Amino acid sequence: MSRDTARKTDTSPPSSGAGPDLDHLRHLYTQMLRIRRFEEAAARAYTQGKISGFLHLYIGQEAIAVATADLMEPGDRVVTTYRDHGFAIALGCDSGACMAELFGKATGLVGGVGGSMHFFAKDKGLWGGYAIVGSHVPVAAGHAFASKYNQDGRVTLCFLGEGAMHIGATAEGMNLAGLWRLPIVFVIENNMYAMGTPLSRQSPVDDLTSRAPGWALASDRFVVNDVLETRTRLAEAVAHARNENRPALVELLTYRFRGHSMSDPGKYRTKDEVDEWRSRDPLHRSEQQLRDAGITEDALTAIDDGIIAEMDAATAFADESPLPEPAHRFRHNLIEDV
Amino acid sequence: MSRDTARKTDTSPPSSGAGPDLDHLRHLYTQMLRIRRFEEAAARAYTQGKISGFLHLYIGQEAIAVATADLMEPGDRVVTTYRDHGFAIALGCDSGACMAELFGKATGLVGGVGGSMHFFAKDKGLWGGYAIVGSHVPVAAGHAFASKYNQDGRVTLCFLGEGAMHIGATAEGMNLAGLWRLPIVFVIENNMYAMGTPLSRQSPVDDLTSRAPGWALASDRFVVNDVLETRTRLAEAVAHARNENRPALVELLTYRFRGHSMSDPGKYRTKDEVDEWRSRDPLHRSEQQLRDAGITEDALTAIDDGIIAEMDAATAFADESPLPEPAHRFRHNLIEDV
Amino acid sequence: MATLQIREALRAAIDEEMARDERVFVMGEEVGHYDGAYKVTEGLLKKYGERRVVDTPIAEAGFAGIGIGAAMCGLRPIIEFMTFNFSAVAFDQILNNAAKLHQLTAGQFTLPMVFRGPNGAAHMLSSTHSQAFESFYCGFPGVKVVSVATPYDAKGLLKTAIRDDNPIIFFESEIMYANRGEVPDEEYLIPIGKADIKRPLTGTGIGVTVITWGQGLSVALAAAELAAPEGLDCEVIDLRSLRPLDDEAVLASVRKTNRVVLVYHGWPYGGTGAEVSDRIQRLAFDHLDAPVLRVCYEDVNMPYAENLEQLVLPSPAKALEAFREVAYRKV
Amino acid sequence: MATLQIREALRAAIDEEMARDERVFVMGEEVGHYDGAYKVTEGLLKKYGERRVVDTPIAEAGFAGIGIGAAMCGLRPIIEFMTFNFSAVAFDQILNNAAKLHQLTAGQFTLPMVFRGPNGAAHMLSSTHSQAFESFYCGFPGVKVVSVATPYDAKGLLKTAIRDDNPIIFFESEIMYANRGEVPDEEYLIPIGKADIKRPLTGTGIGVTVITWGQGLSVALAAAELAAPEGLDCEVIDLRSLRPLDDEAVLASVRKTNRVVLVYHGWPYGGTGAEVSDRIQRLAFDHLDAPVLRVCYEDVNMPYAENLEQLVLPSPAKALEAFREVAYRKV
Ligand SMILES: Cc1ncc(C[n+]2csc(CCOP(=O)(O)OP(=O)(O)O)c2C)c(N)n1
Ligand SMILES: Cc1ncc(C[n+]2csc(CCOP(=O)(O)OP(=O)(O)O)c2C)c(N)n1
Ligand SMILES: [Mg+2]
Ligand SMILES: [Mg+2]
Repeated sequence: MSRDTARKTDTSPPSSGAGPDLDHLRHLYTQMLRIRRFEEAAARAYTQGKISGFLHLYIGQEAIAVATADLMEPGDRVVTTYRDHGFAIALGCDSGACMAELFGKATGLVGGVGGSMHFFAKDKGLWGGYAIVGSHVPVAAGHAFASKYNQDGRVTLCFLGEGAMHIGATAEGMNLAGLWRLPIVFVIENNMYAMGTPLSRQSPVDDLTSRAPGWALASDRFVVNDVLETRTRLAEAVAHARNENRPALVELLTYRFRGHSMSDPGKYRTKDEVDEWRSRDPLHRSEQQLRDAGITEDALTAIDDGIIAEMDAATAFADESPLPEPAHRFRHNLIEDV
Repeated sequence: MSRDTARKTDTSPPSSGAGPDLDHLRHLYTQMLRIRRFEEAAARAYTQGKISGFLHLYIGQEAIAVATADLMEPGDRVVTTYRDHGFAIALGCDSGACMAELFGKATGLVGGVGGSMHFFAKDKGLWGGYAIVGSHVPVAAGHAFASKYNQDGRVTLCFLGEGAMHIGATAEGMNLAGLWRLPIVFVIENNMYAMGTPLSRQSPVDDLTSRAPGWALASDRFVVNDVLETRTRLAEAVAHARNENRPALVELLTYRFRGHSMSDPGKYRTKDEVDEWRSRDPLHRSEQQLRDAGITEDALTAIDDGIIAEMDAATAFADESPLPEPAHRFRHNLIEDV
Repeated sequence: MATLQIREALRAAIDEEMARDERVFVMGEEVGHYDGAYKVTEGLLKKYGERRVVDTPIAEAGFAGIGIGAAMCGLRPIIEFMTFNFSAVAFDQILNNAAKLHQLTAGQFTLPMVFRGPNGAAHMLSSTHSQAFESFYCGFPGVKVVSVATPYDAKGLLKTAIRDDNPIIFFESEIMYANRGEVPDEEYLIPIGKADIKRPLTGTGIGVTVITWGQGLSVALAAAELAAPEGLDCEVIDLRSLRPLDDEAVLASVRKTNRVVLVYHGWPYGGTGAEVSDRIQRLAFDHLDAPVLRVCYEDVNMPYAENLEQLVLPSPAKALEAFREVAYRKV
Repeated sequence: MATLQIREALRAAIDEEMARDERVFVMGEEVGHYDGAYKVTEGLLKKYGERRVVDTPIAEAGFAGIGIGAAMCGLRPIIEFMTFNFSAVAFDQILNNAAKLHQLTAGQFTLPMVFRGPNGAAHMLSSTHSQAFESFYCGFPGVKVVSVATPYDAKGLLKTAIRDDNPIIFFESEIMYANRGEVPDEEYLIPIGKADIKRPLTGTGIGVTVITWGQGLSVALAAAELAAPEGLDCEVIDLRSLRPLDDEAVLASVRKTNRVVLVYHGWPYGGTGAEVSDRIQRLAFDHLDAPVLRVCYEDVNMPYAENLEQLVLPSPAKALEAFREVAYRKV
């Protein structure tokens, strides 16, 4: 499988010349499209019965993962929820290994033991994929605690759904981060719904950053329309966390185009609402920006063709990969004493 | 035992004439002093080995319980922590039954099964005495939920230490109360320390009402110097909760003059700090107000003598009371099926 | 008699009890507008409105606690955990409030409430979503614990649970919600504390007492089918009530068969399985011809991969192996 | 050899390991400026500073989670629960993160950490503060569980626990912190997974295997003293490691005595006690002359009143009664 998984390691903001800008935008667009196509391939495989359990797609929210991967410095960490494929792809995980994980295969990101909700790739900066809502927030604060302990200059980015803002672990983790000024940025991916529950039935406030002052967190809040803007504003929060020990709470207004998981018909949203958000799809906006900057239709098609080929290959790889060894169910439950 | 346990049931604010004001103030003072003397008697009994386990005294914070009991309407509820004796006395629980509970006697408020941390007197409006920090906050919200469900017009007052503001259950309970506009007032008794930990090591913010907006709670915050002022301002919050379904978070700045519990030498506070707060003792302020209003020293002495006699009687009652029946350890673990 | 799915039988129980008693309400994530994550509460919001079918944010400790407080006020909450895995964040509320407050208040308050939802592994949900919680909750004095495996039991026991004045932990299963079975049209209640023989002894062959509950039942019954041709005559007892346990039903069978195998979903260390085994060795010591054996999860965190999950779960083949072993027919 | 209190032995273990390994730190409520609620960590803040002795707000899920995250980064946290009762609010963190992440990440992350603190009833702390948590935590695949009853074991096992790369649940007891015993001056480690015979058989009389741990030890030893004049010869085995269990040590004793009584602090339903009993009936079926008996808490929430509490707790007299029963000396 040959594919573009190269992660941009230049973390300086994009320069203003048209050339580099275009390259940068093309990279971000490509990464977003890779996530989109990965998710679509996963959805197909799920429908074909090749994937089971829960499958939560990231379609519509790709700009967030891509912006994040783009701004991270080496050693920075992403900690997120069960809706984790997008971060894996954006962070440069092999799409074949990701797909194989969904298929429960030995070649999967974690050997088929975790499935969709538990992607981990330590060396890529993906510190997981957690499935108990809110439970990863203190853990991520712990990563930031270690950074402070070790004075290693790393920042932890902890993503959570708006639905996770009302559970205890989240409040505890955020208070501790504020108290100890940990180098962490909490990013709410507010896609307006927790399963079928709209924010209005989760919380008495619309603006979740209204909770930031109570924990002495810096805050920011904006709609994710544009991947570059998202990158810039997240990068600011990350810089404060890194350089000034100023933890932050950033609320991103976004939307998932599909149901909560594959089993959710999504009847709780109107077609109009979904269409409205789809019409603002950040992926399409980037595409348009590329067009505006002069990229040809052929070039766009070539990008997509390459990605589709990559995802086909990923699916084939997953399909052909072996099941985990039976004995591996006993692996890693404990580290054997030496 | 003859004693003044009569609870003021007139819940209208004190009238402006000097007569009623004086009566009211005398009543509040008497109640505060009863708590003080009860706690002192309990401390003595603890030292004598007649009480065991944890004993958390309320000395210094009495004005809060007394103001609360004074403003409550019939059917309103108090839900509080393990620092619960003051509320019991203020709400009109028999001081003998309270002391007997501390002694682990059959005649105790809950038959000797709960001890100091678990005073309950449903009919007096004391809905408990909870010992896991923060754990009572959702429970209290549940009481308020039931009031809303039943449209019974009752308000629940939930008291918590400032130390309980950083634990998950508290955040969840407060968010749900704000979301569902439950008739509840959360009152933080911010006595500056959670055991030996000052607020500055618990939270990055000084003003805990900075958390109220994030849960859409109304808020108020003041130093408890004066029992009448405390009554007035708490009553306002309660009225909003009752009449406008506006839950509130009220932070009261107060101080416990003793250690966290009997086993705490309190070395983490300076003598100056303790003295400073003792000099502002709301109990003494009320005493002075009574003097200013013309009450005689004899009258003051008579009040105290009466109370001391009451507490002596309470202690004797507790001492002489029988232990619980051995078989009662099996009681109430389950309700037997009918 | 109607043929209902377990989810429908549960729904009927809730519906009837809500109709019967204004104090009964349902609370949990997605129970209302979404009609229930697993559709147990489908249609109830429409019928009873938002006052009595209450959607919550993701805040299990919060709404478990609200249920406890409401129960103290005389309401009769049914608290749905989307799955019992999520009750882990409400553990303190159940342990320290629900299970204790009746005793701690010397009976001043009662807690007539049900915590219910699916329990145990479903299919490829990986380790955090595949756990059986009876091992924990059965340990608490102050609660009753029920686990249902048929539509008939589901309806009859849930109705009883809702009417019981104690806090009840009520276990269901995602993978069994669609199972069908006959349910009487007229009202009936099943007492908590009574086991049920789901397959009686035929009297031919070597008798084996097979004790099971919840998702274990279908495994046990399938294993009993496999065992019959080998001359192993299984009496399959569905405990249904895990706390209190129906010692008498268990012992009566053991006295007949002198051999016991437990088949259930859950980890092996401790818990309900070990408790039953311990009681049998203690109360029927002289009746045992072989050690009590247990067929349950392997002692590992549940892996996602289908082949690994299947190996970790109890299976008819593993149960048969255990039947042979207690009958000293081991090959 | 120095004579130390258990709290001092624990402190020495922490101190030595902190001195030895910069990655080790202590976190919990009142561990620093207050010098520890029960003074286990006394003096450590002064010696190591706020970076490595970290006072927390009351937020057990929060700081347990922080410990987990820090461990994933290669630090070696010692998380103190003021008492294990308060770990109930961190149950999910231990169950779903600490016990699972090594497996769930296919070994990418290890969790070298210790959760420690006092466990079980102390004296008149009433029901929410008198609970034994091994019944719950021993059920988790993915952790090791240790319970110590002497200064020697406390130091040697805590040092091993801190060096172990797995998450360890480490149980102590308020009422035993002041117990004294000899502790070698030179460094030593005690392996996790090995039981210890705290009183050997004398070889005269009817042998009884007495299995215990934690606070149960003093009860068991006192009961053994009472039993000796009656010709009941007790071998008292302190399990020390509750997960993994030292089956071999237990079975070796049972094969000699053919009689077993467990004496421990904790509720009777399920848990460690039932697990040990089940293993014995299964692995030593032919060696048992009497059912395995258990002397533990009565199956109720702990009452505050001293007389009731004493009745609920295991006592030497109750243990003696059980010894007589397994020896068929019951009066
Ligand atoms: C403690 C807990 N409760 C319930 C669930 C079930 N659950 C999984 S995802 C989810 C909705 C989460 O919504 P949100 O946080 O907004 O994230 P999104 O799925 O929208 O990305 C729920 C209720 C869970 N995993 N954990
Ligand atoms: C969850 C939990 N953790 C720890 C404790 C131990 N503890 C009891 S009281 C207390 C301090 C509480 O301080 P605060 O809330 O300020 O109330 P105060 O005692 O000052 O009235 C602590 C740590 C507990 N009871 N529950
Ligand atoms: Mg969402
Ligand atoms: Mg305080």
